[in-house]
Amino acid sequence: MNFAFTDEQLALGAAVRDVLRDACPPAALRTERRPGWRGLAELGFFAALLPPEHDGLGLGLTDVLPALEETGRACLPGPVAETAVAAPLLPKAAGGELCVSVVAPGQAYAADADLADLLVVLRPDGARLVQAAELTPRPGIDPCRPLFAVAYDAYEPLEAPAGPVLHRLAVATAAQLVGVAKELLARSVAYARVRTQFGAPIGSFQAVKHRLADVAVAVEFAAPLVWRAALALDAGAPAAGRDASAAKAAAGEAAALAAGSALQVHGAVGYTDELDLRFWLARAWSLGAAYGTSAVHRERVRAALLGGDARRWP
Amino acid sequence: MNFAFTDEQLALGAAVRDVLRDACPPAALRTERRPGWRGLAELGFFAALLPPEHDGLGLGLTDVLPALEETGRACLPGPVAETAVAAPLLPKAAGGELCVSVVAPGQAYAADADLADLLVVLRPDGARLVQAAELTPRPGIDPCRPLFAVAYDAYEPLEAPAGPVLHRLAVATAAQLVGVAKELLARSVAYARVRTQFGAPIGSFQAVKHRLADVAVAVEFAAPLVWRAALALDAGAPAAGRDASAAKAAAGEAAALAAGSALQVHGAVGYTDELDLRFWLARAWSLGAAYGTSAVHRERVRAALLGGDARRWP
Amino acid sequence: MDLDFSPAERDFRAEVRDWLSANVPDPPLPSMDTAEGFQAHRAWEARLAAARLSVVSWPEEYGGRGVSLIDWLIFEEEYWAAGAPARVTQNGIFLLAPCLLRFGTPGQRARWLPRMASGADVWAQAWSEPEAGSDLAALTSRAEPVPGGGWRLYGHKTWSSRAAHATHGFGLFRTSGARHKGLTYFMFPLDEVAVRPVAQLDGLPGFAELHFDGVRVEESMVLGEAGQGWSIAMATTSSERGLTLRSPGRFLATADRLLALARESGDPAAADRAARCWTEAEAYRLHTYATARRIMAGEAAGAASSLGKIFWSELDLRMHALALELLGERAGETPWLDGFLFALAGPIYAGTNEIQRTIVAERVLGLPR
Amino acid sequence: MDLDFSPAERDFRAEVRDWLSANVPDPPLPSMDTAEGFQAHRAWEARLAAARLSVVSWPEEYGGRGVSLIDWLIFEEEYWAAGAPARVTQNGIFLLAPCLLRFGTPGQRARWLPRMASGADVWAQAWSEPEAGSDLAALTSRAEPVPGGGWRLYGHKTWSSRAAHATHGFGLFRTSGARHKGLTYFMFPLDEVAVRPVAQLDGLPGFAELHFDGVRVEESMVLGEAGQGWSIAMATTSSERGLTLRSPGRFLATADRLLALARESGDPAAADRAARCWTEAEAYRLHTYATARRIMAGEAAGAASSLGKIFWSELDLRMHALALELLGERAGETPWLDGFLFALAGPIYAGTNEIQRTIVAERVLGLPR
Repeated sequence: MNFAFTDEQLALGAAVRDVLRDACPPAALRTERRPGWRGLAELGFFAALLPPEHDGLGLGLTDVLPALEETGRACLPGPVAETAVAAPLLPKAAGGELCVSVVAPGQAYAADADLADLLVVLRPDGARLVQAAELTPRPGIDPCRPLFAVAYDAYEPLEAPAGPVLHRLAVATAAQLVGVAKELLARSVAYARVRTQFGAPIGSFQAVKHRLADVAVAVEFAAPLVWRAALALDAGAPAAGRDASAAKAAAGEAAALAAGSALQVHGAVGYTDELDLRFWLARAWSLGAAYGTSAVHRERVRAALLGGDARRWP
Repeated sequence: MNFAFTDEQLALGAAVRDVLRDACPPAALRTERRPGWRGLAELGFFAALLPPEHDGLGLGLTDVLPALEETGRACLPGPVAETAVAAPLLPKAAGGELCVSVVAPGQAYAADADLADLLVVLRPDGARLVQAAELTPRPGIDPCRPLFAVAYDAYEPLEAPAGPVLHRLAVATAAQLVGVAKELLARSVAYARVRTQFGAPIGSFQAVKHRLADVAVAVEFAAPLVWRAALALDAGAPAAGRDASAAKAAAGEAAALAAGSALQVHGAVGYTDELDLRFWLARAWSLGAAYGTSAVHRERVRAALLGGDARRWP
Repeated sequence: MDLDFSPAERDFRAEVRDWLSANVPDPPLPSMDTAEGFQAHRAWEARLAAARLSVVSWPEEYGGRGVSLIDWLIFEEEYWAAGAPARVTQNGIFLLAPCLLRFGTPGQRARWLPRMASGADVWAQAWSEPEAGSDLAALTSRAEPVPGGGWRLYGHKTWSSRAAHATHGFGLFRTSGARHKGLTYFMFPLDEVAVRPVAQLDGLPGFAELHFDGVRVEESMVLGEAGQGWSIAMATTSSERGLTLRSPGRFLATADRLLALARESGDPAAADRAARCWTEAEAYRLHTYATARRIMAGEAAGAASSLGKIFWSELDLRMHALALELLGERAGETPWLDGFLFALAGPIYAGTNEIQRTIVAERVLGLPR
Repeated sequence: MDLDFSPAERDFRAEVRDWLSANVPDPPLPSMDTAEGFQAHRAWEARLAAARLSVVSWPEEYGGRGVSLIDWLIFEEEYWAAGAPARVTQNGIFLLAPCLLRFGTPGQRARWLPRMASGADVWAQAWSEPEAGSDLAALTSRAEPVPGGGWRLYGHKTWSSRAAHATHGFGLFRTSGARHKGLTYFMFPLDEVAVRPVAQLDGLPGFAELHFDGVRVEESMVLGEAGQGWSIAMATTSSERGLTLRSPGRFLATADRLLALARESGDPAAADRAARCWTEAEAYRLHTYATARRIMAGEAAGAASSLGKIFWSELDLRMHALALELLGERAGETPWLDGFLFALAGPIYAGTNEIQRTIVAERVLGLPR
């Protein structure tokens, strides 16, 4: 029992952070679609989940959690989790090299599909690989994560069952949401230290302090659910799907709380294009909706627990 | 449209307040079972809902709302709402003269049944009048509102259908809960003004201010739901049962919030027999559970609204 | 105590409902923060005004019908239930007009109110400055008297809603050093002000920055007297927080739509949240009937209006957040996404909810400062 | 990162589970706040101690097994899952003992720890005074040195849990005027202290007032040095807020019972609330595994333990409030009512949650004082 990231896991996260600090500064969010992707590919990040014999790092989902969290902190655009998680599904050469977007069951649209070389379509009866599709832009909340309706004729069936892929995508997205929430909190704290009203920094007022403390609590206790879900998926634990839903719901709610609080602390300026804050706000909401909103995942947890599956893992 | 109490309605409330200020001070809660009842009977309060030809005041439930709220503010013990609401059901001479306790459907116990001259048992198939019953004390949360299991052999069927009586009892209890919540808030404010920590009255700290402001908001917006429910019941409006449930749930939650906040503001002392506060805390919880908890009433509102009855009255 | 509408009130409701059902634009107008949408909304205001429905509670001489607050609430219920357009004139009719009616000269009222009622003039508010948000009295924009009459305005206002397209603005400017008593309430045409539109979360310029570099205004553009600005503005924000800015009708309509969405979803926990919101919208409606009655009886709304501001703004946000949870990635195809972005600002504008809670605690409950 | 229990950890869990299933009293013991229940709980502690299960993480010489924090968490999970009695020794073993182990002399440890482990001594905490609750450093109870050695204690402590029946107490007394540095940590026998039991909401004396009128204590009853009391007590409250006072096992057991209750009720909205609570209890368990690992690696829990205090105390209250809503007037026949009354105190004791949020904001997040 060592429920703490190893040095290697942390080192991958730190390497991703270093790449993104240089290659994905906030200014890049206004001009680029995939800043930093080249650097992450060079680190092997997108092939991390591939086995070594397929030129991958042979890692589990757990191993890349700190790295995924860093992509959330940096607000890295593009189908990051999709490309990393889908890699093991793809034909040998494609995994880790090609950009992938995903259409999930019950999800109408594929994010960043216009950037994707391949689409993975998850259906209850299995996964499909789509090479060419007609894309129709659909309105969304996140300017850096555009949505597309997808129509296609030809597809290749994939052997992987759709369920586990979807759970892994939900948990990978939850890890990003933890990073988004932490960055929103950090930006709120930074602003509250310098913004002065009534002759004092607003961060010295109890109402602001306690609101941000609540965000800290929410993030602090969402993260271990995400880590556990990844371990459970990697281990094929019995209630891993339920635990994945618990993780996605908690991370989505923590990020939504962090976003609402960030906006409230910043006031009207947080609402505008003047500050970079809006990118993280939009990401909290767009990833919160991706692969099932918190309401959807809460319902799944409830159905499992009420149905009698209240087993704890470990 | 004049959604404000009339002078007469307010005057009855003021008369009740005057009686209880003298006859039901907090000290009486430690020693007496029915302080102030004689004075209220002399005002005609317990016969308020009886028609004049039965020596009553001929009033509607709406007319006695301010008076019921005052009984909550004073934490008046005894089956107050039960006796007032049940009066019109009873044989002519009994209404307004005799003390009544009620067993509601789905409710296991009768409150204050040992004080009651008569028991009204509400069952889905109709109401019953019970003159003699075997009572077994059951543990409860409110020392001034003891609970009893009831067993009886003989009963007299009453003509009144059980449903409307139950709705009226729920709304009368909700009006008391508004009074309990207001008194809890007033006591919290009074304590926060004088209790000093860190060199300042704790009521000067934003955390305490905002918590009590939240209580004020909850009470302020629960009360009109209670008033509307009483008017709807008096008018026989179509969704009156749903509106009664909305009122009971909102008043119960407002009182629970007021109780939790009062305890938090008072700290450990609020938890003890040293302060009178505990009487109002217990009453908030006991009346919150009476005639359906907030969860039960929320479920009824939800069932009605989801079932399609989203009519607004007026 | 009763909740009975009079025959006249029922007739009025029927008239409003009929007119709206025949006139509400379908499809909905484009966003008022686009140039095209702004003109379309202005044209809608003119149609409303032609039916004498744009400002029903104002005196007839200014374009209203002189009806009671209860009638106004009825109008609002019908307006939002019909899915009618958002009011591009709202800053003027709900914030400035109450002050003009109370503190304006007869000349000011005659000059500005009818044009406001018809949408001929569209007013933007200009309260905040970069360093004066919640702490409004810290503002530094100033007005200097011009020999011979009139003033020149200097300074920098921000988060000015509607200013990107509006014709006029109103706000406070400093005419002496005293923190509160040095402020004066000015109206001004926007054509000489440097307006820099500011994009909001939805990419549209719902805000603007206003830069005043000696903008000349006539003496008649001062509302009340020099130095009275703070007290007039507080009367405004009191009405802003009170009845006029966010009538219950808006939230009733939202609650009905939310209930339909929750019913569709089949998720009972979501249904529970929706049913709570629906009940709370009812509570706000009923509470407002009671408040309207008190105001009609001559009482002031006062600090208690802060209770309402807290309640409706957080209800509105909860409703839209739930809708987004139910819609997922389809939210952008519905009006709920724009509604959510708008609702997010509710706890911030018109005095943040932190300020409101402090007002409730100190002025309603009597807790120490 | 892993969540795998070692074979030794699994064996330990099995041993604890087996012992408890054979030994947990049925029916449950009477309340420890009655004289009869107090003795019954003390006897239970002696049985636990005889099985070397009362203080598993302590060194063997004092009655423990010297096992790791992870093993202690396993013990706690099994203990609460088995429905075993509340710990009448908890103020001693969870608050005083960590200080004795860290700051006590070898003589103090040898004298007090084994008797604490076996329930021979039962310790009451004596922090608060009527005018010093959240503001603990404002306390005025004092100790005066006695010529020739030892001290006399004067003053008035209150809200002292367990003191109605306990044998000993511990708390801070002022030995000089300096606000924090004038405080000294004393242990004392309760037999010469005037103890006035104070009834709680349930009518039982869960609290007592302690009046000290020159109570004589030996020099060896000072923990650490004179003037060190504040820093020692803060180490205590840090462990109180951290791992040791409220281990996850307690909340896991509550969450399981709540889930069963919600399942019975058939109310899907209640089921949603229960499922959230169950998940949050899991989150607290997992979070604690991570914290335990950090502490085992030599890191201090520090201000981050305030995050945990806020989380578990509000979760516990939410769980019990929901149970009461589901049980209605039947709550009094179940352990949920007593549990609710106890849970109500969670956001108050061991530093109110207002204090904890301020600690998180200032010391974890770095917001200005």
